Amino acid sequence: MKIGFYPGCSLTGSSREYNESVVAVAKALEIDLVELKDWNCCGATAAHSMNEELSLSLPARIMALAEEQGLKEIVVPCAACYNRLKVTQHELEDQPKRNRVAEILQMPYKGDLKIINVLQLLEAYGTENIKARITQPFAHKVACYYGCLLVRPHAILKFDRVEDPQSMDALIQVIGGTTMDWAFKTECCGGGFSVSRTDLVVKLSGNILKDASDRGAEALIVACPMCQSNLDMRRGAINKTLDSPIDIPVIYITQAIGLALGIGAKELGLKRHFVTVEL
Amino acid sequence: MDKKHKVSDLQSHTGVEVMRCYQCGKCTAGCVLASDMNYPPSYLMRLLQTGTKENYDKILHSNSIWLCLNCENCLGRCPMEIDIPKMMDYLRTRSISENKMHPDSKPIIAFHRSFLDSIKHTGRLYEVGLIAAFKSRTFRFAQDLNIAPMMYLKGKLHLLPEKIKDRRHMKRIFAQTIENAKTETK
Amino acid sequence: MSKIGVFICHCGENISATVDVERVAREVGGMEGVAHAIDYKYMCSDPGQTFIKEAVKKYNLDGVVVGACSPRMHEPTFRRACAEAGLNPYLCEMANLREHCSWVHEKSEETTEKAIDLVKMLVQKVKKNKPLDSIKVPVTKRALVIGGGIAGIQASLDIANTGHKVILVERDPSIGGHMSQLSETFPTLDCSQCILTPRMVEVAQHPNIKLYTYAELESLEGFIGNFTAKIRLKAKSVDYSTCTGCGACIQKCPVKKIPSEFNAGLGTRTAIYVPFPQAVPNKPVIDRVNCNYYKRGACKICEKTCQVGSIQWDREDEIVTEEVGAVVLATGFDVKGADFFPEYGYGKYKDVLTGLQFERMASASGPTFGEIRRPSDGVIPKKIVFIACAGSRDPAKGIPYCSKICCMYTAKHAMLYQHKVHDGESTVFYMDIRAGGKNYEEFVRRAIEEDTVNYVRGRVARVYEKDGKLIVKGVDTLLGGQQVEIEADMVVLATAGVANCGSEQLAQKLHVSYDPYHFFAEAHPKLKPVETNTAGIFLAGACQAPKDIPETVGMASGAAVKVAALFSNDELVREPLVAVVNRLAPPLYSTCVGCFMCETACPYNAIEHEDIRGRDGSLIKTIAKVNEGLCQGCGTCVAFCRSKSIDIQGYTHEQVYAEVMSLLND
Amino acid sequence: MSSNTDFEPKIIAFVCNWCTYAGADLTGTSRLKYATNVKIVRFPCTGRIDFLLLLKSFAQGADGIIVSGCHPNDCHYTSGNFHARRRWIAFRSILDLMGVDIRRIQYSWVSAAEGSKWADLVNHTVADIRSLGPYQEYQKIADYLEKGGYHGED
Amino acid sequence: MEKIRERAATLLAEGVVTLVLGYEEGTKRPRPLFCRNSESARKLIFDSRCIHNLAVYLTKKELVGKDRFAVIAPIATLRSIMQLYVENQLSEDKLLVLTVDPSGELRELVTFEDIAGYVEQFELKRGEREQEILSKIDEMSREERWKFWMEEMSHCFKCYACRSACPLCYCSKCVVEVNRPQWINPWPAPLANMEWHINRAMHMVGRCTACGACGDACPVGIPIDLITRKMMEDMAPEFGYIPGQPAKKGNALSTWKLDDREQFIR
Repeated sequence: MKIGFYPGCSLTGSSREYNESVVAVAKALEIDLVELKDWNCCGATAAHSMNEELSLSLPARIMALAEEQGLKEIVVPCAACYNRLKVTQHELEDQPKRNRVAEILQMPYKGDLKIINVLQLLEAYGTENIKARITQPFAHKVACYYGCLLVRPHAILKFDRVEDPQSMDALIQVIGGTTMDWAFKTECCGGGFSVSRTDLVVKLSGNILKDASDRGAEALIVACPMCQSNLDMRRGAINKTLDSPIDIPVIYITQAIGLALGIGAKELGLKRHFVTVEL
Repeated sequence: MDKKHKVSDLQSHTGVEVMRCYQCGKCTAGCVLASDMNYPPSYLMRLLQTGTKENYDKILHSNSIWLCLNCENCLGRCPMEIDIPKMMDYLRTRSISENKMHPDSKPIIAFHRSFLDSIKHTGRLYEVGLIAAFKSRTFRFAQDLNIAPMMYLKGKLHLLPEKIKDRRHMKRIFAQTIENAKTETK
Repeated sequence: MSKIGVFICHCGENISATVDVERVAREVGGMEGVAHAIDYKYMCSDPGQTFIKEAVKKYNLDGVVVGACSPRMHEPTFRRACAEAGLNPYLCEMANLREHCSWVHEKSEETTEKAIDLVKMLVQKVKKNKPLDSIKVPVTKRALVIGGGIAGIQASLDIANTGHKVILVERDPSIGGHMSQLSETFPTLDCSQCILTPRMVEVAQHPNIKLYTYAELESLEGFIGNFTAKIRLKAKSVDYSTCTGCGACIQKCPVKKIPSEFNAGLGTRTAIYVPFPQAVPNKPVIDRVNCNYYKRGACKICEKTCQVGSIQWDREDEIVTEEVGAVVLATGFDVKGADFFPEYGYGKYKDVLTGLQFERMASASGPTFGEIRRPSDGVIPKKIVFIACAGSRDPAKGIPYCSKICCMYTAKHAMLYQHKVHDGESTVFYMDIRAGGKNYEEFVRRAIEEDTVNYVRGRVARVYEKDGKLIVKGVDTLLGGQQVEIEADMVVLATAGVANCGSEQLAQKLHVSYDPYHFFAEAHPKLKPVETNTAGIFLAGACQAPKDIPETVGMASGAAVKVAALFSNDELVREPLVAVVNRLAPPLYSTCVGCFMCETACPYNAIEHEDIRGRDGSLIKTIAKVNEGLCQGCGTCVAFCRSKSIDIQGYTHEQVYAEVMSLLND
Repeated sequence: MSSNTDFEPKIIAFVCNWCTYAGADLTGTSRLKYATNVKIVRFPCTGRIDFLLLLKSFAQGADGIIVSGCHPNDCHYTSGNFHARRRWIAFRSILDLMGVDIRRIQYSWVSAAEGSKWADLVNHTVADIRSLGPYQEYQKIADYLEKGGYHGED
Repeated sequence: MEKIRERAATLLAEGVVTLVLGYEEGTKRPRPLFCRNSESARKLIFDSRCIHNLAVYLTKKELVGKDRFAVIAPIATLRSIMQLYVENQLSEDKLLVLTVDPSGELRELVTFEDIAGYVEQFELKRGEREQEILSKIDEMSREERWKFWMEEMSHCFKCYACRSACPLCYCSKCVVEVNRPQWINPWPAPLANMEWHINRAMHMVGRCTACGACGDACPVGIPIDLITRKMMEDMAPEFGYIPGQPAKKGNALSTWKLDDREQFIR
């Protein structure tokens, strides 16, 4: 299996462990990830909060590059990047917008690139195939946290169910884990306010952690670097607002799968978390 | 739609038809930050429906548009499928161009600007640079002093920016879009 | 040569004020084929009509054109006058000189010239007119009522009481419909079953009503006054002629865990069952999908129990044919599920119920004998939340229209809850309260003021479970969008009323139209609410749109009157303005080549296939044939036929061609 | 466009009995005024209107044509107007391909309640056709046929 | 080719069919061959030059008789056959269709569904000639189009070869022969020519399969096939059909959709 790969900025910086675990799991499953050459930032929340054309042009350049480099399909592990690329692709079905963006980019853009997230990559790879390679079942009770960007807007992403999604739960069950019905599966963690409005992030992420912890989760499983950093790196600030501190770790779905496949904690970047991971 | 609702060109820019809203409040009921906003989303829709300049200005001056996280819970549940997040994007740009930003927007805009600056110069996000730029914009020098060293220790911070090769392309994109927008203020 | 008579009316001064009527009569009188032309003050008056009648006889006219008002006004008048004078009425045409000419133009040369053109046009048309005979069709004075809910029951009784026979077909094993499932009815809070069951019994005992339960319409053919219905009697596996309805079989049936449809899934039933104790007929059927014998080939306990030997294992579905003259559709509605709203957790949380489930719970005959208890643990809920519009007025996930009954039944539910759980707290999340109806608004006010139901204006975003409670996240929009969070013990969703499943297929069988939501379409939204576009088929109750009991009953009686009015005639007379396929001498027989594209174009399924056979019986060709009972005369087929093989009487090719040519003639 | 102020166009209107004919009746009962150039031919339904009649109208000297019936969903026969709508989509397309001036055919929905719409429609169409001028281009080819007056046939 | 001959001979010999309609070598190009015995089946040929649309014979009872027969059909003929089925002019128990697929395999198509399924694989494309003329027309103004067609039609002498060649013009009495009223004059004249061709195009809406037979048949080379072809190309997407894939029931003009275009209606 060979597929294009767009890591995005977070995965080269504050969320390196996500990148490391994606690469490690891909290697273990013999998926050949071909990193997009000379990729740029997708613009994230900042671009579409500030300027529409910019918010379309940045992702469009990424997709145009992929087309230029002959990629038919790319996997985008970062939920924010995935969302921006998919939404842009949808928006550019509008011909005037497409013309304008082509003019800005000075690059041809076809718009037929297939964009998938990590969960879709693993699903496509096949749960049976994953099952066959498990060496240490991931026997933990966890809360799968999807956040916003992976499932919404449903009309465009068409991924899983918008309320109570199940694809991550299904993967966890495949590797031997137990998942739970909980209340904050798709509630926002505060996203891009991590730096600018830490107070709000602390409040929202706190609610999420509390519900998971109340229901006895041993860990939160995520597929978005923003969610992970808010729930993990901001833990100190969050715990200050809670009656009793919460120490459950927040790990990426690829790290959970990596563990089940017998990949070492270091290789999966588990040492990089603020909240110690002992699973 | 009659002229009364022409105070903004919201519909022509975003396709959002405010008159579709029948004020059920489901957006507000599920909004994670509604309680922090001057006007929760359903209230904001009603203000827009009145179509008056006065109420439109209220919105542009409010913190609501800046606190919206674009988490899209509202859109996912809206029985009329009104794209509130898209509308918020638009209202933010209007607020900037008419220079009516709520004080709460300062750190948020500062962050967005720092973020975009970083991309403009390197093509990718340079987190250390971003934080430094953000701090100098907001004078919040003490913020996150506790987590930065930890991040460094955990290998989460690059001290040098990663740069893409075709940085001129980036500059050109910025020049043609956000810097080209007549409405943009410094 | 034709002998046409032309009669120009002054209409007092209505026409003559702007049109030079004498000149019109003069100029038209000079046309080839016009034998007589006069003008007169009031053509529609008695003396005016006498002029026409006399002229018909005197000049032996073979066509009449009256230049007067709109034919929509007086065409029947003048046609009748011609008929009285012995001229075929369809040889009379009208030129519209008033509404289309004198009233819309100033007095001028042009106005008079236009009037002349219009009359000339009709003269050229009438030359091509052919005598036509009205179509007479006999009427079978028996009605078919489809659906045995309150609408069908009412319509059947009303028709039967006029002395006509009724065949009532019900899909379920018992009549009664949704009304039999209700606890109490708004706004009087009288017990639904108490008022319904006497009517059900009356149906069963009425000498004019033949009841087929556990039966469905297979097909309907024919046209008004002359329908042939094929009805499938599903195999009940029980011989009703011997069964005494003792119920012993039901008690002994080992398959006991089937969710009861009557109790909206809250209770269970057996495989051999009577849907509810007051069922009519009160005899069981065997549900073959769940019965052990049909599933695995062994059991037959009911047969051993039955003392009269009524169980018939190898009974098959039976098709009966009934000739009827009218059909009343009363198939009712369905309750839309709530699983399309994942945010409300229906199906995931046991204590999230639909309105109908709550109805069963509140009913004395229900699974909890009228006590409100949580399905999860049987505990009486102390806090209950009702969510209105859970499906209605929701284009995104549900249906865009208002289901009309939910506001009222939700108020009733909350009231019933407060009456049963005195220390309970009930909250209703609503968007608008639609309580238009006699004593309805007062009823809602009573719920709010006397029974202290907490009405909150706003929708609920989501419901989730935590620590055995259902957390309801709502909003109060009247407080500027203040979020409201309630830890409830039970949540009831006011689910929408939707078209009955299978209504689309049924509509296609009956050739009646339906709206985008699959409710049957009435012929006119205001003036023909019980008629369909297919003559002889009428609507009663919620199959047309959601409605409450009084409206349903009123509509059913209305439909019954329509049927009775139809049955007051021995035969029906119809205007002969129908399409016909030409027939010619052999070897062509007809220019129709049988492509049958007209068949898909016809809105009334009036195109039939006719085999043309030689003397030896061999098939020569198959051509189209118009069923004149079904044809309504729109002429769509005529304009569509490439070889001009179909024509429509009254607007034939020759007639309209002559009109166009004449009108544009210099 | 030429002004042709003294040119009186000949316009023929093909209308259905149940909506537009009744609507035009209402124009009359409301005493609304319109130009005399338009003359109405009555049909049971727009579904009955043969495209050949439109062609023959141009040949016979019409400068413009109005075709009007019930609004969608209001057809007395439920779907005649839907069939007509399709027929006109195709017909317009063919005429346009052949170079026939399709601006000269005005399609419309006028209900029985729209008396004033009918008056507006007539007046607008007359003005439009007047500015287009006589349809000589088409009539020229018709002249070849030694077209004479129509006297009907017996 | 050999397979076709063998199969045709067997079908005739075994009495499965009484006639195989196919092609034989002609002087300039292949011509139709009516094989009634296995002997004459040897003369059958089938290659890319066999383009004559044999479907035109299928509705002629005097030619095909009452018994079951077979026809050798290239893709264009198959499309016509499908349309004839939709129009109730053929029946499955009387017709057997033989064709050769692109890989050279002999295919026997018995039912309408078989044919539809087979035809589905082929996309209908414009040829060079069609492309050239139609794009030229596309660029013309309305007046230029009128002049173009008037000039083209000035050559038409109403031989009705277009009608005879078209497999779908099977009416026993054509509208030009209808004389009460005489809608269209049958003789050649500018107006009568224009009316005839517009009428033909209207009759072909939703039916024409762009086989091109009418254009090939025209002795004076008027590109009349392009009128109906252009209609098909324009109307198919409008009404939700795929060009070259006949609708399986009804016709574009005898059916409708609630949201059909109507911005031209005031």
